[in-house]
Amino acid sequence: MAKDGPTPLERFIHGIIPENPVYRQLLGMCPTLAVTGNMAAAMTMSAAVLFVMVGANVITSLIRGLLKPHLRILIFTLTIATFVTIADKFLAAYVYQMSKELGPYVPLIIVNCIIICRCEVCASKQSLRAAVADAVGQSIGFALALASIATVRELLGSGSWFGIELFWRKGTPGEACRWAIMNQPPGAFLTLGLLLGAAVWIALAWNKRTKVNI
Amino acid sequence: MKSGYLKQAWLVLALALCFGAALAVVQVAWGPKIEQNKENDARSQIPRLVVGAGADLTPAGRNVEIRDERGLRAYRVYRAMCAGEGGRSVQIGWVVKAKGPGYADNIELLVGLDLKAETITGLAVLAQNETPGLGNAIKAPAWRRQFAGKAAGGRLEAVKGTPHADCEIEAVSGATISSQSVCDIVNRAVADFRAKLPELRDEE
Amino acid sequence: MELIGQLILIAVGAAMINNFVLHYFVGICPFIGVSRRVDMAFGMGCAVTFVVTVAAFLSWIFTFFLLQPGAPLAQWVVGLFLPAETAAKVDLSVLSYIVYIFVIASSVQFVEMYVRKFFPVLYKSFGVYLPLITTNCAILFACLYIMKNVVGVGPAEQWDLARSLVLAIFAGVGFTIAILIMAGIREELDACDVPEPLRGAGITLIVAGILALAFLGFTGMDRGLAGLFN
Amino acid sequence: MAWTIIILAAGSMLLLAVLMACVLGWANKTFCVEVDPRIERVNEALPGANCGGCGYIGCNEYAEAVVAGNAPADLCTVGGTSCAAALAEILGLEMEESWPRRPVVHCGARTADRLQRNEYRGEPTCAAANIISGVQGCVYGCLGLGDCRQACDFDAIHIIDGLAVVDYEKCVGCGACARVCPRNIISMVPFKAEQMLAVICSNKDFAKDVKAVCRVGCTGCGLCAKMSELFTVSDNLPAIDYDRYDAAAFVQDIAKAVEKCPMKRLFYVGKPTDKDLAATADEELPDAIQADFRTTVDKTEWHG
Amino acid sequence: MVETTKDTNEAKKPAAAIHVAPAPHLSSGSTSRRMMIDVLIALVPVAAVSLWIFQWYALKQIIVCVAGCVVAEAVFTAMRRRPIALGDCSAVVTGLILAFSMPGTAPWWVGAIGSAVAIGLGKVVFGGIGQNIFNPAMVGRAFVMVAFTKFLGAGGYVDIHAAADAITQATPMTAAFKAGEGFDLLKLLTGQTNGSLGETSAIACLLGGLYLCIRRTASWQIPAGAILGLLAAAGIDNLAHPAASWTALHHLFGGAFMLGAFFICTDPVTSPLTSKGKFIFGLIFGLLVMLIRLFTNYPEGVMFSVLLVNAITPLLNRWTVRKPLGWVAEARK
Amino acid sequence: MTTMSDKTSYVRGSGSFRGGVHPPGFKAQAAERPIEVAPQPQQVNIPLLQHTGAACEPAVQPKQQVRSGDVIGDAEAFISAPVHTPIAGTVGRLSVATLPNGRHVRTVPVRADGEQLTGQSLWDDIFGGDWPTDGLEKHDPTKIVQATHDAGLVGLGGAAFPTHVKLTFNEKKPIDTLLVNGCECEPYLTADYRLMLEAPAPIIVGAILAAAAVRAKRIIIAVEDNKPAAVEKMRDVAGGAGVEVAVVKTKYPAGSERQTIFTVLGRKVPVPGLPLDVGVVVLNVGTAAAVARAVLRGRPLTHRVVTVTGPGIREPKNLLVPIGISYGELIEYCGGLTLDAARVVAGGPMMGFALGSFDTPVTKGTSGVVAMTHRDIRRAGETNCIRCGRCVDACPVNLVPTKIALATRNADWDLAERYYITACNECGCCAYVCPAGIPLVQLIRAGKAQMPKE
Ligand SMILES: Cc1cc2nc3c(=O)[nH]c(=O)nc-3n(C[C@@H](O)[C@H](O)[C@H](O)COP(=O)(O)O)c2cc1C
Ligand SMILES: Cc1cc2nc3c(=O)[nH]c(=O)nc-3n(C[C@H](O)[C@H](O)[C@H](O)COP(=O)(O)O)c2cc1C
Ligand SMILES: Cc1cc2nc3c(=O)[nH]c(=O)nc-3n(C[C@H](O)[C@H](O)[C@H](O)COP(=O)(O)O)c2cc1C
Ligand SMILES: Cc1cc2nc3c(=O)[nH]c(=O)nc-3n(C[C@H](O)[C@H](O)[C@H](O)CO)c2cc1C
Ligand code: SF4
Ligand code: SF4
Ligand code: SF4
Ligand code: SF4
Ligand code: FES
Repeated sequence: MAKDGPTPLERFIHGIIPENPVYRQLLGMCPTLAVTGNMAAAMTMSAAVLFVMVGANVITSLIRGLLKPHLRILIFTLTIATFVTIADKFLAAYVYQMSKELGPYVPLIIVNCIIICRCEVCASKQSLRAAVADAVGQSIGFALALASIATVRELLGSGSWFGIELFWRKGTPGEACRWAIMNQPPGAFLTLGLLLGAAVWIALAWNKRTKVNI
Repeated sequence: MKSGYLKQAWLVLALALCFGAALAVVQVAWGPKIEQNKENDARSQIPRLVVGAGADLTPAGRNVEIRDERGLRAYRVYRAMCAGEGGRSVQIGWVVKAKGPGYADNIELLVGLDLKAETITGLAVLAQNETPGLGNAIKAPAWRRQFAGKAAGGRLEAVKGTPHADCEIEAVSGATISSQSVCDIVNRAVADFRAKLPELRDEE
Repeated sequence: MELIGQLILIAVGAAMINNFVLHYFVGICPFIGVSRRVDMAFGMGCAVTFVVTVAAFLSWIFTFFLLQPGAPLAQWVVGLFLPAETAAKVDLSVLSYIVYIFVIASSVQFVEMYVRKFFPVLYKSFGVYLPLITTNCAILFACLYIMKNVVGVGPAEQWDLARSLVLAIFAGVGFTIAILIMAGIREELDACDVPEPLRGAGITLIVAGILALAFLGFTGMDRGLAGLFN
Repeated sequence: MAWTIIILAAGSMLLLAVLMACVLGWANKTFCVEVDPRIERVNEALPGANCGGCGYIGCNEYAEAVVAGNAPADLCTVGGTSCAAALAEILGLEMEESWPRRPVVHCGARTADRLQRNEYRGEPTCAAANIISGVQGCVYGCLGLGDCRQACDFDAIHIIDGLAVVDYEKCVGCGACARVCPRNIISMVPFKAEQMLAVICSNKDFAKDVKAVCRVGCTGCGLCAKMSELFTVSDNLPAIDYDRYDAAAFVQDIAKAVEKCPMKRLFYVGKPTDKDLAATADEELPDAIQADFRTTVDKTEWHG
Repeated sequence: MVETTKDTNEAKKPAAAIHVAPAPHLSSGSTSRRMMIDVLIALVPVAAVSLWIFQWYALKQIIVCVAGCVVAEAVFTAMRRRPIALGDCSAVVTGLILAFSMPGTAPWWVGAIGSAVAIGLGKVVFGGIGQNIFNPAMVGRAFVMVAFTKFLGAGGYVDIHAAADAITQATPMTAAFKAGEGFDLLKLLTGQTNGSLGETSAIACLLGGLYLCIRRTASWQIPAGAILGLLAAAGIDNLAHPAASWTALHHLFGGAFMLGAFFICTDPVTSPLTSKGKFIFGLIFGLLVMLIRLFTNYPEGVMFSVLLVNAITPLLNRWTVRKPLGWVAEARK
Repeated sequence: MTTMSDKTSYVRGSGSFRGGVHPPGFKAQAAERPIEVAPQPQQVNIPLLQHTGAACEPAVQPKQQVRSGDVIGDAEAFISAPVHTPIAGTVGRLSVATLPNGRHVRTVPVRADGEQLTGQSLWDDIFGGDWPTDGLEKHDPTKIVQATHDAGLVGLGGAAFPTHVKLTFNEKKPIDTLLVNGCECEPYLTADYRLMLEAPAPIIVGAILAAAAVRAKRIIIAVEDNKPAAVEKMRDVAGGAGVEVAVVKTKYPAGSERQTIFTVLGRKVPVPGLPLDVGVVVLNVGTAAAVARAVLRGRPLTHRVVTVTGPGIREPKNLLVPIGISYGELIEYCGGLTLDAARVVAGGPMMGFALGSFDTPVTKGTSGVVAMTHRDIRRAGETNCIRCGRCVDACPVNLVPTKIALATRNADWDLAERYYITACNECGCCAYVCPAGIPLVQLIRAGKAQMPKE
């Protein structure tokens, strides 16, 4: 810890690939599995996470001098819960259909480990700038991960992307070729499992080539 | 002693206060809009549920409750109102909210009926959790449209392939169970409602 | 009889058909993290069952008396100052998330300290997991599930405390079953030549996928069984 | 109306917070369990590799043992001296000077040097082959099946032509290889210099029996002991007294012993010198990394 | 002296090199490969009935699935840079079982995807033969069943215009549960009904199954437990509904139960190690099949039950370990 | 004690045990070959450690002259046994040998020199002549024990545990039954069988003496039912002496003492524990005969019966051989190896050890030499365990060998112990049946050796 920490820019970049919250840190798996049935839901979720993460990191960073060790987790959760409620109500007020689809998974952001983890690891120790950069980086990493999973699931499961039907259209005989499993829990687990494997494989290959530990 | 704990936790207290207030503000600001959304969502179904456009739903004075050997069944009932002559709104039909088991989970429906509850005027699916790609096709307007115009007295039946009789509904292919479930829910709700219709009429 | 039927519906639904982990995807973190050894998994399962029950109990109380629109307690307080009509419309449900998380966190911490002090043996076997799950989605999800069935539903369908507790306990049982099975499998996999990149979380997720596939076999069983009682 | 809700909401939250703060604060006092805070600090000072090199199950276990006074502070080889110093500081201990320990394989026979070898059909590990007689004539020497290579987490020991060879550049001295070798021919030697003299044979038999099984084995002739008092021969095998070892002070004795040894069993081992490096500069390094077919070592950590 | 002993040593050695190895120096001669071939032999009657009833529908499905599994095995193991061991024939067994669990009407690509999933997700990700937790064929079938319900649901089994007679009727299980019809037991035994390719004839399954048990390739405890469990549950159901036309025997011989109990549950890899565990495994399987048949939306529960009991197999293994002969627990301390 | 000829009336146990395997016996090859006295070797190498326990210290100097039966190595420790030279001759310089079981021990070479007992006279000295059965009970127990100790007697059944230790009376653990183990369940081996046929008297006499030493009231000789001739013979001889004969079902490892005791008496020897704990002492038939010789004739253990057999041997034989002779000489005497011989095993094929060098000396524990061809040792190429559970069914002590073996491979000692690795008696049944060709016993043995000791 004595060393100079990474710069805000590095933090931003780290969050996206090298320390991707889903693929590298295995954080926040629940929403990752639950809302990646289609791209629209996944992206809405990512936006909500971005909002909550930035909000919570900002507040935590601001009050970091006042934190008491044994109460800090409580304070993080309270802060996060507040922002989540705001996000939830916002969705309900302005994108009602999506809010209905995401259902309880928006409030579950409260207990999403990514956010607590970032508050704990970064925001409670860093300046505002670093905290914001970190939050945005991590959120983009999260969004990328969700997007990759949702793309696979939506393409195979419905032949569409962001709801735009590309193949296996409704009403054609090809509709029977849709992989309905992708819209269901097993599909979510299997897709994430395989993509995770692929991500680790790439990371291993990368490590071997560059001989650098990420 | 106690104040010691409180002093330690002053930040928590302060934040609790602020957050409570902030959330209340959110509620005050967006609450009505959210309510509106919910209402609109339910209402957006109505024109298709009842004959005639521009109808509006008003909750009936009372709900229908039926208790028999199968237990207590409760339906929320709405009156479908339409602007009639002279700006007076007149009732043009009924809407019954019904719930029952589907393939995977409960299915929640709105069933539209004409004023005398003799004909089904339409059907809407409020909530369902059927298999995507199979059972959830019961949401499709084209499929639901089959119900419009069916006699409310008969027993609807989901069949595979083209329906022959009047009381038959073509099942969603690969999801006969879901389709039959919808029929069953409608059948029961309509029957229960018709049994209580005189009482509701009396209220007016 | 009818109540039993309903409780069975809820119980079987929560434990098997709509298993929290395999159907709703909640509690994945402990499911992946603490499923390496069967004994640890069992400890975790017990801890989750316990906490989810406590949380359900408290959250039902709070929701019913304080948070739901027109909750008695809120109504009474406001009624002290304002006319009854206004009071009847009071809706604090916006606070529900923050209240739940607050209540869960505090009560779990309390229980943890209590157990640690007075039942050190118990603490050693499963108490250590308690703090890990305060902020776990399964717990909050159970609260939200209960809230969904308390707030904004007609009186005939509104859940009472019994139903909430049954849901919670069986959700915990379902979690325990799932994590026990997973731990058994992972102990077995320790000796298997799983591809390097899939070791750990990857293979766990794939096994979870196949388990979810197997659990689909229970679809509709809740009603089938409840039918025995009606 | 709006204000009512705001005040009510804020009020309820405050009340709740006060209630919880009091209950938890009280509980914290009443149910307090004493834990030695030093354990926490020791834990933080340890590298957390959980490699078991210290002989305990994991870092945490070691931390408890250190604090309880059951273990010395310098057992962690991964953390090295800085870690030991940190622990000593936390515990208020005095540190003795300690040398880094590195493994030495006391066998020098390549495949062709070993006699009376038979084809072996069984589990290809040293531990398993060690309980079978007749795999090779010498019952002391390296079996070359690479249990030590498997055990090394740092890819620092390899089997080259049937013999385990330590890569001192990579070795961190964790001792895993020494613990796992079923023939106990790896010893952890205090490296007082970059390169240390070592006896590269373990055969304790009589000269004639050694010659029957090995082309290069030490015959226990005792010439080295005659050259320098650093060497003592017992059981037909010399040993070096590393407590007194000092390459500079004994430089001539050592040179003589090395020269006289008829079987040439005295070697300097350790990091290659610049000269060695220059000599082998254009040789390709063997690619020793091989797929691990058997174990699933699950390294996932829980983050929730 | 050293030299002379060496010489005599060499002299006594026969031409072939003497080698050393651990005891025992004898072996029973059974091999994994031989076990797989036994299964193939036992499946001959099932295949014969299947080809007789479903004609080229069966042929097509068998070719697609077996070829699919063999190719998948080769490709995936090659991707893992492991030796490709097609010689053990386990991929062929998986392909056959998969084919026998599918309807003849399913398009060829469903079989192909099923095979790829069976071998890929069911076997190779766990490390290949012997290491999988779930029955590969059932993983493959479950995947395609959930993915392409249209072709594998009850509707998928019926094709009015099919060339094979059996395919034009509803499957017995569907008929029983949808319409409450009874069924001629004899037909269930001989197999002149619609259904998955390998499930129709109970006799063929029994024949092959007994061969497996006699050869000790399959453990008799599993089918015994399964039949007991199923009959117990079905018997209770019979007592509760004495009028029902679908009796316990129908449950026993109908659907895929026989195929499942004798060929699928007995997969050594995914069943418990101990005999007690095997019996309990079978028992739970039988009970689960009935639970699913009676109380869920599915007419048949063999596939799901197999996957579910596979999942608890490691726990069964753990819980059925016996104490060694004469073990004294206290003496350990 | 009365003699009973009805098998069931005295077999208290089930006559069999759970688990075990049925390897083909292959005994026909050597079963009908009477015991021959092996020719006098030029030199013997006498290992100073041939038993379980502490090694001996050499008691002779190089160039010293010794007579047949002289002490070569002294045993100081209690669990140890002295060694004697089987031939007269000159002592050479100390050397070493690696025994087939992996022990690396010092050996004392003795070069033949002077007058020797050979052929029939040797046989007469060891097994022949009269063996009086009267008054044996009156022998002083401590004298019997002392005689067995001085004779360097160790178990000839394989484990080579010093016999005097077994026979020492222990107040706390009284012995009620002496079990003489004539099962010889290993395939190929026929040494015990031949001994029972050709020298039944010393076996019975030795058994009665041993029983007197431990004050056991019952003496039972257990024989597998695939050796009817031996059963008959033993019944004939035992009848008059009050010794019972129990016929047990042929199954490997019926001769393993835990299994034998369970089979015959229905008692379970505790693990960890010894037959002593259930009031039984088990002696191999050869050991019993050696007890008789030691006590009545005061002769040390210098020779034993060894079966040299197997498809890789040209002329299978049962030989009475001097201890310390090299395996190579025995094989030579039996016509040498055939061309397709691929492995030579010291002991039986199930538990024996492959020989690495033919110079290795025969020890007191060597019961046979089996030369096997490529065809005999063929086994399944190793694949992954297919979890078939056959090893579990085969294990006579109820273990789960596959789990233990895999735990050993992964160096997971906790797991290995949870599956009771220490209870394994290394019989090899599991590896025998494994269709995946996994060297289960070797892994288990290696695991026991590697396990961190508390
Ligand atoms: C994964 C899966 C999901 C299913 N989902 C539904 C569903 O949502 N609705 C339904 O009615 N049947 C569903 N089924 C069951 C049907 O496919 C079942 O076989 C049913 O009887 C369909 O009959 P049909 O082909 O005659 O319409 C599902 C089956 C599976 C395997
Ligand atoms: C080995 C095997 C396992 C099967 N498992 C199931 C199963 O678990 N669930 C199922 O619905 N059908 C299963 N089937 C297919 C059914 O036995 C049968 O064809 C059924 O009547 C079709 O049911 P459906 O309407 O659900 O598709 C299986 C078939 C075989 C050969
Ligand atoms: C697997 C196994 C098989 C054995 N088979 C025999 C046998 O066939 N005959 C025999 O005398 N001893 C056999 N033994 C040795 C006996 O357990 C026991 O040690 C011996 O009979 C004791 O007699 P001893 O001390 O005279 O050798 C076997 C041991 C084991 C572990
Ligand atoms: C008796 C027996 C039954 C088998 N049943 C199946 C089966 O149902 N499905 C399958 O994929 N493989 C089966 N196999 C083959 C093999 O065990 C399987 O492919 C392994 O699971 C691969 O590791 C069976 C093998 C045997 C010996
Ligand atoms: S040093 Fe030891 S462990 Fe390493 S290969 Fe040689 S014998 Fe095996
Ligand atoms: S060679 Fe490897 S295992 Fe041995 S001490 Fe060095 S780092 Fe440790
Ligand atoms: S060797 Fe051990 S594990 Fe194997 S069968 Fe014999 S006793 Fe059981
Ligand atoms: S016999 Fe072999 S393949 Fe079968 S379970 Fe045992 S170790 Fe595995
Ligand atoms: S994100 Fe659900 S438990 Fe962690």
